[in-house]
Amino acid sequence: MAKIVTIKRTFWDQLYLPGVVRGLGITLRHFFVNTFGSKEIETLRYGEWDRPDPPPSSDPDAWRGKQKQRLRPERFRGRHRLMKRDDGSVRCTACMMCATICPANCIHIEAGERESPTSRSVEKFPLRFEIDELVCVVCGLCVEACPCDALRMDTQEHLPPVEHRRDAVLDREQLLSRAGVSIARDGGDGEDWRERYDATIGEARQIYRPDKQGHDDATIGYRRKPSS
Amino acid sequence: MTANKPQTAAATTARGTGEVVEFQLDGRTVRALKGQNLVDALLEAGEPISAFCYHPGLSVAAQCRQCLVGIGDGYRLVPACQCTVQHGLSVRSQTDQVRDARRAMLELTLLNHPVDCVICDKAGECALQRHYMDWDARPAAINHEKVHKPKRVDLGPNVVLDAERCILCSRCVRFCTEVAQQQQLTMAQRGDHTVLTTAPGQQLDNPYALNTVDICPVGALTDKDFRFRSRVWELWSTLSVCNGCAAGCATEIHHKGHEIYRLVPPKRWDMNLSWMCDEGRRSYKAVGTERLTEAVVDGHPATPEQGCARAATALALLARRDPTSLAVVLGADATNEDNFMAAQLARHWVGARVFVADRADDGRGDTILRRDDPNPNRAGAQALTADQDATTTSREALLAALGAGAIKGLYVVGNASELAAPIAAALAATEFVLVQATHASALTRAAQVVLPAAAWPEVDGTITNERREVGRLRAAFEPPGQARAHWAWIAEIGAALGQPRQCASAKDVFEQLRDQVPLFRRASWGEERPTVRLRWACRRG
Amino acid sequence: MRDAKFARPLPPDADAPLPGRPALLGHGQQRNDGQELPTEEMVLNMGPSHPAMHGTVHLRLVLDGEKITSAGVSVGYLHRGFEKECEAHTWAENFPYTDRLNYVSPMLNNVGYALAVEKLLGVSAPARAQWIRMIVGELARLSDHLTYLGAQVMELGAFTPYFYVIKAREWVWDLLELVSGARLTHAYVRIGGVAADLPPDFAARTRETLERLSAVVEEFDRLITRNRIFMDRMQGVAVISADDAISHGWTGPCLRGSGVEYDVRKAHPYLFYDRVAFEIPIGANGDNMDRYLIRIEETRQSCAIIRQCLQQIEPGAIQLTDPRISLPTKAQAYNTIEGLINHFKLVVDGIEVPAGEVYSYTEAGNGELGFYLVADGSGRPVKCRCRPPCFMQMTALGHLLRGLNIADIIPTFDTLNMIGGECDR
Amino acid sequence: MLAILGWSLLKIVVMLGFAVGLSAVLTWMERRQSAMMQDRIGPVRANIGKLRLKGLLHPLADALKLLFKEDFIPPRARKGIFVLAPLLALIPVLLVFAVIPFGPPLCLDAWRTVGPDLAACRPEPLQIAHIDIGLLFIFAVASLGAYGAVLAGWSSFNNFGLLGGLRAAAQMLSYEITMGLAVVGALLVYGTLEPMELVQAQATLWDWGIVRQPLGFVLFLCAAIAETKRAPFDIPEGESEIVGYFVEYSGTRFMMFYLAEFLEIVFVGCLVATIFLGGWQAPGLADDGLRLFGHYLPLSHGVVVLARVLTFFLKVFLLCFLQLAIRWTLPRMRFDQLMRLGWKTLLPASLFNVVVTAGVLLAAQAAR
Repeated sequence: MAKIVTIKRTFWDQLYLPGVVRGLGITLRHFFVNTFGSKEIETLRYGEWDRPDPPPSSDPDAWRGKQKQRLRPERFRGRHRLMKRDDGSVRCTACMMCATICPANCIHIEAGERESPTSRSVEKFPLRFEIDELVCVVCGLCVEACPCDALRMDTQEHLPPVEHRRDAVLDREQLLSRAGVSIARDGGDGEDWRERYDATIGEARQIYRPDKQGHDDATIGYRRKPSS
Repeated sequence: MTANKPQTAAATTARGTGEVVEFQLDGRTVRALKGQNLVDALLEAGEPISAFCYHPGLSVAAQCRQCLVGIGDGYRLVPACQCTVQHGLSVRSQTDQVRDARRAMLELTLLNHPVDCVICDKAGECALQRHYMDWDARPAAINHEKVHKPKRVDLGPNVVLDAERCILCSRCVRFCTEVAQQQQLTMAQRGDHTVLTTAPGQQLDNPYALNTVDICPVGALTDKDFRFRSRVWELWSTLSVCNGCAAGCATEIHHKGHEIYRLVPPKRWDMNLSWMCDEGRRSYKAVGTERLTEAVVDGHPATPEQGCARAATALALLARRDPTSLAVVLGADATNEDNFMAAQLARHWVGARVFVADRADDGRGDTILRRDDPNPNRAGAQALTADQDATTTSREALLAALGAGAIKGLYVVGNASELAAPIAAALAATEFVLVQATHASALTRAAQVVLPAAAWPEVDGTITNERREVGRLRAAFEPPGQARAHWAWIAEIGAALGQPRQCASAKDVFEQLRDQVPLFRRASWGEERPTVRLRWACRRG
Repeated sequence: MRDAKFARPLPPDADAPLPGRPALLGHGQQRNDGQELPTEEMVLNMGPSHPAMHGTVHLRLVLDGEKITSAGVSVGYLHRGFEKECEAHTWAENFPYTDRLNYVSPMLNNVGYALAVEKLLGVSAPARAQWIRMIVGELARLSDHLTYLGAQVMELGAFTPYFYVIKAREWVWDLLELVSGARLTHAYVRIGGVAADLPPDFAARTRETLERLSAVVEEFDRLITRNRIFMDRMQGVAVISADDAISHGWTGPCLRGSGVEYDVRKAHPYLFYDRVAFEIPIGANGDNMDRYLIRIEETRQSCAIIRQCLQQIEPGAIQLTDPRISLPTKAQAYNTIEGLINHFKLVVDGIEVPAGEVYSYTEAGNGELGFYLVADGSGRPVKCRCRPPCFMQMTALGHLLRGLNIADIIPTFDTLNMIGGECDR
Repeated sequence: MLAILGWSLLKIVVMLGFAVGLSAVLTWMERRQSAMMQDRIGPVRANIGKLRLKGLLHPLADALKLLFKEDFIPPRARKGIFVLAPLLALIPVLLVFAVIPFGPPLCLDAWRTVGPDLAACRPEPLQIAHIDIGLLFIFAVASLGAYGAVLAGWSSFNNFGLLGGLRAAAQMLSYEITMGLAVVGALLVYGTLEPMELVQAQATLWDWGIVRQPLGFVLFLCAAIAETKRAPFDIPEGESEIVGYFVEYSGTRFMMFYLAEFLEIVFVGCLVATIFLGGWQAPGLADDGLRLFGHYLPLSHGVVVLARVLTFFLKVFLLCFLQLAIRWTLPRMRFDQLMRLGWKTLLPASLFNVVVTAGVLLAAQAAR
């Protein structure tokens, strides 16, 4: 069903003035409303406001309010951070998944071996872990690719402007400075992980691939012939 | 060609007898060698089939049951690795029953496998990973506490065991027994508590121990040297030839940037099966460190042009005075192209005498792969001096001539490793010494001109092994600094001597060599095998 | 006059004088027919860095006073090797690259690419994922058209309406940020679904935003459309006939401006476009004004489509669960070896797409966005060719501009809506 | 003599101070007003310590910046003309303020008196120069401004600049005529070319030019905006197509063009206020006090004069506001459309206005 949108000029259009007056009416209305009345200005003063605490997600005014601070949504991809284990050590095992999937090649990891692992399956850890936030394209694939919940982008922060490019290369300590303890336990420990997950998933602020996503076996459609 | 091939019973089974027979595979007719192992025959026929415990170079254990196929008309499932090809055999591979059985076997294998991919060096080339994607690809169905076994067990000087990851395929046990001929590994305990361990009072310490890491289908056995240094999919692979000894084993250089991470044997059944000795695997270490990277003239750093000009002037001067007082020393560690160019220079451009610098046999050879002769290209260098009496080109002859003061100018191609010190000691009468080497030695310190040379992973070229087979070296990456291949330096000096340039690449040199030296007439340059990223090397594992 | 002449098939050598029009002078040629003072044509290079040249594009104009006697268009200044880049990455890793094709509506590129790969795989995403893709896709179309509208009037000198629609576009981006976590480069769609479900209060916010947004568009329409200055600038300028438009490969709003009723969403429905009611706006004249009006109307249609989608969407899976296509859930990857292996293989090796080739096309902001993919069974494309809609439209720009005024470059260029990231790839 | 010099200096200071001061404020207004129209904040960053004044310091910052910027002259430019052009743009527009009356005649001796006899005390007209042909002077001098744009565009050795200069020449020549003819109607009505007398003739609201000459007012405003090269007639600049005749200018020289543009806005405001909006006349404000709806509030002469000066300034300010609002609302015309509008619409309309006005005046004379 097509709808022809072409318009024809009327005599009033030809007079210039009605259009001009109508336009002036609209722009001047905005002027007076913004100058003297309730403001419709939504400009955010970048750099002049601090990051507030994340709002309760159900409060729409907090999300896009008329206040000076812009509140970022929960899924906002901000600067990276590394997570910690219960014992305070870095969660990352230098598996290089993030570095592998990174389209910008901004992650550099050097693996090391722990002499005496404090818990099971953490004999490998990152000696160096650097992310160049200026090279980063903030696509979030690294978070999605991390199989240990070690890397996250949920800091709700932009990287602040830096004086030198080298300041934007975050090393392991800087990434760990905002670390939290993940509720995810890797290593296949215990039979009850499914139940524990259901109980605690509310707190897990996993942005991608929320663990409660629906399973629908009927959608398994494609079977590739295995090859050697 | 078959002189040094490891002879095991399994090796012959893998290849069959040579008589071609036909058998039925899921209704179609497939041709294979009679007596060939069915797994190999199926793989050659393009049939996807997977196995953990079967290895063409080892005896059959039929432990993993992953290669189940239906034999005959009924539904009897047998491991393909236990069957050999016979005429009229009927095999079913793509029925639901077979697939379900394989999937069930895989599930069983995965049952106690730890969630370790993140720290496992094998991830990315792991057979378990690949077969899971091929055959199972379903989420875990079972909740249970996995059996815990020792992790990070030191098995010997080179190998670390993670017993949890082990799927008990026994490839390593069989390898030690059958190939390395050392009974160092064994299985202990029973049921799902079975662990791989060293035999009482033993260590996994034999010259071929690292092959167990290669053939381990999972990451249970890891190489201490490679451990945690890199993920395999980040590496690039270049096919080349091991320069450790005169055996000339085919090898893959795994590298990233300008650094080599490991040498592994490719699956070349006609060369060294898929084995390599530990010593050969470690031979890359000498390449990377403390290289010569810039030309040195009279003890001062110089540009390549200055080095070549100085060399050409001195060589021309000496050649005018008395060509026989000039000696060119071919390297038993340089490529055929390098030596050919050096011989060219000696014979046609300046008229010098030719010697071959090689290392003495070390007596460490065995019946498996390792040779007594530690020179990768002695046969090639000698082939270039075949028109002379071998005693006139030997290192004894060289040292004698030096000692007699008959040599005023010396041109050494290659490191001349163990000859460096004696030559340097006998240099009293020489006026001019030119050395092309990768590493500093007593000889380079005594030389007037030192030109930095590219090491073997950095050059294209050929070398000739003990059996006079010409193997192909491929450059994995650029040489450091000013270093370049020997032949390129020689060509440069030749140009400075006024000789026309005839070679732009190693292949050009090789073609001249093939045309001019009878022994190389049937050699071939080999196919182009570009450096590939292991991530894209298509389904390793 | 000129328009009527252009509305015929282009001669094979388009630079030759058209019949009925005096031969155009080459640069440096002098005209002196005894009646006028001798004049000389002037060559003017517009761009690649010029305020009105979106992204970077270069026009080489030969001018006879204010008239353009010939215009040469050079594109490619923003070439980044998108297609080659895709061949070096796995199928799933390419979404951030598609984000940067048409960077005003990245979601539509995301959706188009995902649909192409799914076509090659022979699968389709779960219903909810398809609804979500429609919603975010139409939001992206809104963002695209609002940007166009703003740029169109701004470059004609009317700054104020620009800020109104740009503000509305920010609201759209707020919504998309809510869904994907990023305002512009979303990388949100996945092969076999989408990366995350809609947030809980998304529907309410979207409805509220659409209401405000519609008000802004209507105000914009009142403010500028019937202004005679604007109409003078747009009507009857750069007319292209339907035949010419088709022979240039035009699609999308620009083609519809010439009266051709072709919209991929109607002609070859994908996702659930056959389950929503909307109209295809078409023009009658094929001039700049029609192309502009169509975009205004399409924003209204998009709003309607989104409202219908929000009504019809139902809870369900947002991603296929086939482990060969989708990453396992994080819990599976943390706790089971099967999940972890699956995760590793998909990240390192990629989705192994069966060998074959496919051309898949969707309606993007500027027209038909096509992806021609070739797979060899490995985890990355052998070929990933993108058919960028505005590239085809740019091919006609030189012809459209011949005989127009310098000032007509701006509205004409704007209605073609060239986006450097997409055109140059 | 000294008194005359003193008076002149004082008037120059007041008038030019107002004009230049207002144009400086206008640069701020242009941004803040447009920001308010566009739902933005606008520039508010310039500050001295904590003093920000909502961005009012920006003109100062701009001036400082422009003064210290590199003074760049393109290598192949005609240097002499290139340097001269900004002066040619700026000086005429400063000159025309000489004849604008910004207040009624002031009798300083009688400033306390209510309704003094002005003829007796030799009042000083609040106008820098009292010229009988004041309006002609204005048109004559103002049209010189075109040379600034033309020469700037031509001497820059830049194609864009050249196009801008050509457009400026054509546009300013074309609209000069309409502008002149649009005033003719008013001149016929008031019968004088002297601005002060023109204003004095508009004593009541009924006498204002906008009432007597509504068409003339619209035509004049239109043509005057075109003369000042402001949107929708900013074709010589056309920043999205050819950037403008001053494309090669920077630093102080650019500031001159910039200042000239805003002075022209003030000038147009002054002219329109003088000719059509009763100049310093305020409705109900008579010489002796405020008379509104039958009420009478006696005011002394000084107060009345001050109020009238302020009235004039207020009118000018509002007209400037209107010009800015128009600039931020309308799109730009195309060159040929501009010409068509000028020659085919505005010129006939202004001729028509003259003829009708003359006819009505003749009829009125005949009837009297």
